[in-house]
Amino acid sequence: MAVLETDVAGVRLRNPFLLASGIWGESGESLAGAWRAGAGGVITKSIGSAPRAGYPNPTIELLDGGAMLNAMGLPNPGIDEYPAEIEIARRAGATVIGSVFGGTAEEFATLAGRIADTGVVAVELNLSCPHARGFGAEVGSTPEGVETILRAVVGAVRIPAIAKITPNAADPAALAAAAERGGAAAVSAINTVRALAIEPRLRRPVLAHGLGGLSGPAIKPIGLACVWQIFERVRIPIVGVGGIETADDAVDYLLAGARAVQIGTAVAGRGIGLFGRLPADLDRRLEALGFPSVRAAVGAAHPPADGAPRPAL
Amino acid sequence: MAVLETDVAGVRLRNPFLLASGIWGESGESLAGAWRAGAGGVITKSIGSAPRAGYPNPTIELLDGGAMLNAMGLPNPGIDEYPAEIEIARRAGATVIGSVFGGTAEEFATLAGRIADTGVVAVELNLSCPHARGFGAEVGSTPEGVETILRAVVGAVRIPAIAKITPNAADPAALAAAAERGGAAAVSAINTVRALAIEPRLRRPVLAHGLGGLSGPAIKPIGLACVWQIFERVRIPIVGVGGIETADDAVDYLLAGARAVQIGTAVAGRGIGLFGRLPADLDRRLEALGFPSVRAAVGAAHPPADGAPRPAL
Amino acid sequence: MRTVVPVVETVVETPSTVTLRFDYPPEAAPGQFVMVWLPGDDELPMSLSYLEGPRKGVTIKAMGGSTRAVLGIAAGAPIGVRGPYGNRFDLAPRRILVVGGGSGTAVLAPAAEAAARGGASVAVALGATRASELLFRDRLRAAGLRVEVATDDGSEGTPGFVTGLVERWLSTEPFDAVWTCGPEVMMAKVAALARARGVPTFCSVERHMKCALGLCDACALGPYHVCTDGPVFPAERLLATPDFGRFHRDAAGRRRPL
Amino acid sequence: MRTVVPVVETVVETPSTVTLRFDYPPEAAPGQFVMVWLPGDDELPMSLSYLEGPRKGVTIKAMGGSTRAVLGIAAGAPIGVRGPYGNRFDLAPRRILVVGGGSGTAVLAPAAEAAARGGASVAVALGATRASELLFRDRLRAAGLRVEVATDDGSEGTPGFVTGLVERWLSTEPFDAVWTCGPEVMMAKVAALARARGVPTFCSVERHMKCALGLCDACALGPYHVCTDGPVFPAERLLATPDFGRFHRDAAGRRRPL
Ligand SMILES: Cc1cc2nc3c(=O)[nH]c(=O)nc-3n(C[C@H](O)[C@H](O)[C@H](O)COP(=O)(O)OP(=O)(O)OC[C@H]3O[C@@H](n4cnc5c(N)ncnc54)[C@H](O)[C@@H]3O)c2cc1C
Ligand SMILES: Cc1cc2nc3c(=O)[nH]c(=O)nc-3n(C[C@H](O)[C@H](O)[C@H](O)COP(=O)(O)OP(=O)(O)OC[C@H]3O[C@@H](n4cnc5c(N)ncnc54)[C@H](O)[C@@H]3O)c2cc1C
Ligand SMILES: Cc1cc2nc3c(=O)[nH]c(=O)nc-3n(C[C@H](O)[C@H](O)[C@H](O)COP(=O)(O)O)c2cc1C
Ligand SMILES: Cc1cc2nc3c(=O)[nH]c(=O)nc-3n(C[C@H](O)[C@H](O)[C@H](O)COP(=O)(O)O)c2cc1C
Ligand code: FES
Ligand code: FES
Repeated sequence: MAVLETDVAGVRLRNPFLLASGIWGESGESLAGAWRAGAGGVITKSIGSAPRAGYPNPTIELLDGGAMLNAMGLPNPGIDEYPAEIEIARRAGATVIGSVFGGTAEEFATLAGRIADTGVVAVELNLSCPHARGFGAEVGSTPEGVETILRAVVGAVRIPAIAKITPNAADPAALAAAAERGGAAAVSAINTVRALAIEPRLRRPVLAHGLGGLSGPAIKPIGLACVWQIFERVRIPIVGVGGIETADDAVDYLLAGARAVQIGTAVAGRGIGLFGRLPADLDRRLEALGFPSVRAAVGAAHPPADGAPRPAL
Repeated sequence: MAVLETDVAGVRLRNPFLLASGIWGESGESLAGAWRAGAGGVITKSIGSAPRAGYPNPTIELLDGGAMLNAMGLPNPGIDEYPAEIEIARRAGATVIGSVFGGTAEEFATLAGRIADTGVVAVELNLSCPHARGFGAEVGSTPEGVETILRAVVGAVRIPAIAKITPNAADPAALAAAAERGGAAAVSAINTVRALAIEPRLRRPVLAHGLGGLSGPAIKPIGLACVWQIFERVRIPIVGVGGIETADDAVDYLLAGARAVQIGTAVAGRGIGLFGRLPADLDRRLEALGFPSVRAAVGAAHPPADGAPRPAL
Repeated sequence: MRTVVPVVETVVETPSTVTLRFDYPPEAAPGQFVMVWLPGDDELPMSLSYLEGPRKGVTIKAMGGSTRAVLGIAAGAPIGVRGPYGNRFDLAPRRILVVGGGSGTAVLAPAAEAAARGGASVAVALGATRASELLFRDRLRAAGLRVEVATDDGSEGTPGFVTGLVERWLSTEPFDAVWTCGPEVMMAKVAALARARGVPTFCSVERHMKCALGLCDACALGPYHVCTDGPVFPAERLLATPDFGRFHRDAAGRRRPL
Repeated sequence: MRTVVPVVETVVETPSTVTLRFDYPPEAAPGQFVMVWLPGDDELPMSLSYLEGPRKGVTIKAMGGSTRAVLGIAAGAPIGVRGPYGNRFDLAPRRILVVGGGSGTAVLAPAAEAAARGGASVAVALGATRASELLFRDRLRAAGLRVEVATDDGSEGTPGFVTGLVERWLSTEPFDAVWTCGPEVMMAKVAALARARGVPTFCSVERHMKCALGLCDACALGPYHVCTDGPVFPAERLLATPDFGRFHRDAAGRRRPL
């Protein structure tokens, strides 16, 4: 039996599979459901200062090959009402990480403080939503912006801050390094990749917002590259996310440098029961590959520091 | 019969399907073969100042869903020997666009001049290869870099310059705008998307170089987003590239704003005969959608400038 | 993964309700819904009111902006369709009481017809504010079903809520199941009446929907997602949630009184 | 899309040639090749020298750095395999002359065996620098084929090039086809001899390979891509190119004399 327990930003996780932000994340009952299904932890929908309805439908499009395109537009109940949902999830015993998004460093700090008050174990900062005007990647695409936001948040809360990095950047690892300088306890990568689908018969984009974010299997190689580059650049733990559907996918992320992973889109195709199956699958895979634990696999695909030959097969 | 003839950067193309750089592009016979198969034009492998063997194998990996990962490392015969290959393609009657890559604006200008001397109709500047140290996206990821290179090239050659834009940037459209300011006659988008594949049993990346570039169907929505954003930002023509396998894919790019398209990875799965089939397929699709010509479809998915309702179905 | 099709026919069912017919071949079962994209406007969940064969139909009641716009749609207009999604009515019961309120009858009509075709004895209680708003009364009668109606203003059938009709029917005849769709307060009332007689009730419920794929959480109802776990639920499950008949979630995900 | 498997057995065939056996179930035909990844080193095209059933084999001659490293590979070492790629020898001819030079016999051996199993009469002319470098002589004899050898140094069989052997055979016996793999100058010579007798020749040729998918152009040979159009070509097609027997392309794509 491989040890599946891991930790990120000082938070112990019973297994490395976290529910990604934006999936089953608006209601406390759903967060609790993902936890009961077996998730190692659950991340809330990204919460803002005020309630937001998000963009009009269509907000989501399934593409070929299991890829998904979405521009939800950060719908959320707002920080005033949302703590009641977190409370439901926490009462179910869930390890809850609160996700927030803001337009300025101050707004991030305020939101982080408010969500910290609910008893979440960590706060994830959405610096990376590719389709919300004035938020997400718009404020998280420069190292300076990221560092400033992290400093403000870290100064405001005592729980660890996790910076969620965008892949839509020339050098995502530089953004992670900036987050580390700003005091982030961990980074997660990646958010969705900027993308578009067209409906030629209607001569318009499919999504009401036009541009959206790509998720699902198609982006796994992109997420892996980001995690790989970030691992070579920072010392804080990395949470891998993007296209993970199976334990094999998770292993790839661990080997690239992630200490835990998040599952988003796969919940649509495989159901929430996926969280119940993944830990056992991962156990088997790690054993077969000769890793005694999740932690032993982290970063194992990088060249050994001492130049030693790689154990294999 | 829809009019398939189009033009990019003042170059007339018998149909909008160009052979993308790096595919069938090292030998003149292959370029000629793509032309004979029916391509509207052929783009050479990116040529540098000196011969390069590229990275060791594995340089390519097929992923699920028809996606491909490569890090060839810009192998090429070098600008001294390559003109003989172009000559073979030109003698076969092909419309040849020469692609070059350099590490500095001066090198780009010199290479562009040398390749212009071979009689190519235009030069495409590879500002976007995601995995070559010191080249490609490393010099093409900032607007300043792109503008400087374009100015140098445009000052050095009389044939039109096409800037090939990277998707690995916070704002690819800003790079296109910089190219336009620098005097580019057109832009092409996109090059491959930075990505990675891991072989867990060997505890290492699959490609010898580690990081590579993703191509094929998986990146089509990413390419469409870039073309869409670039169309809203520049007035010069756009050549769409990324994941195009069918006439339907090409139509999406046209509607997003491209005047011509390039085909790369699809040649592996569907054979060079694809270039013979695509024009007829496109003709049928354009007719069915009510477009009299390729040109009429360009940008048609963008909101009409006059606020007129969109014709549909 | 969505199909754009022209509306081939529009049928004005009531002053506020219109049916759009279109060709969409995927097989669908009674109870299921599709996401209907009105280009440039919105994409909305709509039950299939016609689901046999390729010519499907949805029957839309003008509520807010988007559904009101539907009243103006002409044949030939393109719409986007994806689905069908969701679960179905179990057609096994032999004696079924169908209780429709307002546009809820849209989902019940094809289910009632299918059950009757399968040999079940089906009684339909229809409710509406007034006679002109009674949906599918003639369609269901033409299918050979027993149909009784109630109108709030007494302009046809029993005056008052449809629940009166249901109470009477339940007390005079044996049923194996009640199927209902309409305002949740009505459905809760119907379920309570049926439970008192030991008859299981199945409700088709509505929640705000975005993805219809069980992902975005917009349609959360207690521990369920209406888009994938529903829309048809046994009433006991719904009554065990704190929300049924009391709260829904708005587009922002806020819990709001119904 | 590549499989990592352990080498289950290594067989030293000649002082400079070693066979690696491994389990790789995909079906393969005589003439086809796989891309063999030696982790941390290189990935190289290698003909399948054993292709019946799941236990495949490749037989590698030490040329440069990577193939030399193969001599040191022990059972249990992991290799990556993808393929099989390329076309195959047409097994229809009834009287076949097989002409192998050096490691070229690797691809010819399973083809010759398959043809013989199919009832063809197969004669094999093997050439090598010296007796110890003769590849698969015993294997082919054990399969019941007629095998004659030529060595440059005369240490076994006819002294001199294998082409002498071929000339003699062609002038004394009727053949429907010649199959050959080895140095291109040798193959060109063999093809010329066979043409003089009206016998069609099929050559398995090598070019630098990277993708093996018909994409990167590394293996361009005239209008052909060896990875997808070949590696087996009718000799006339090859002789019609300016390159066969004269030029190849190096890893940079430069045309260089062979
Ligand atoms: C499974 C299901 C099946 C349905 N079947 C039918 C049907 O057959 N016929 C019919 O007339 N209606 C049906 N509805 C209800 C219908 O989707 C809403 O009435 C419609 O979306 C209102 O649109 P609007 O823009 O006019 O409303 P608005 O003016 O925006 O609001 C009016 C009401 O509609 C709700 N609404 C708005 N958008 C949505 C949405 N995306 N999803 C769900 N509710 C929304 C609002 O919450 C509000 O309660 C169904 C709903 C669901 C969930
Ligand atoms: C279809 C095909 C089947 C082959 N089958 C066999 C076989 O069964 N047994 C065998 O011993 N050899 C075979 N070869 C040749 C073998 O691939 C090369 O000899 C080997 O790659 C040399 O590797 P190296 O690193 O030792 O050589 P290097 O020291 O790099 O160079 C030695 C020679 O090998 C060539 N070479 C190097 N890399 C490649 C490459 N990626 N693709 C092709 N040639 C290369 C060089 O051009 C040079 O001519 C085959 C080649 C092809 C194309
Ligand atoms: C419908 C949807 C909504 C999302 N909402 C959020 C969000 O609110 N905040 C956030 O940080 N990421 C959000 N994401 C991004 C995911 O958390 C995740 O980073 C991304 O989808 C890649 O992972 P996946 O391929 O497993 O889905 C959303 C993704 C989807 C598909
Ligand atoms: C094997 C391979 C080699 C490539 N080499 C080059 C190159 O030399 N120069 C360049 O500008 N783009 C190169 N590209 C990128 C393609 O031209 C194209 O931009 C990209 O593959 C996306 O298109 P596709 O999905 O149709 O392949 C290469 C792509 C592949 C797959
Ligand atoms: S509509 Fe998204 S979960 Fe149901
Ligand atoms: S090896 Fe790439 S085209 Fe043949």
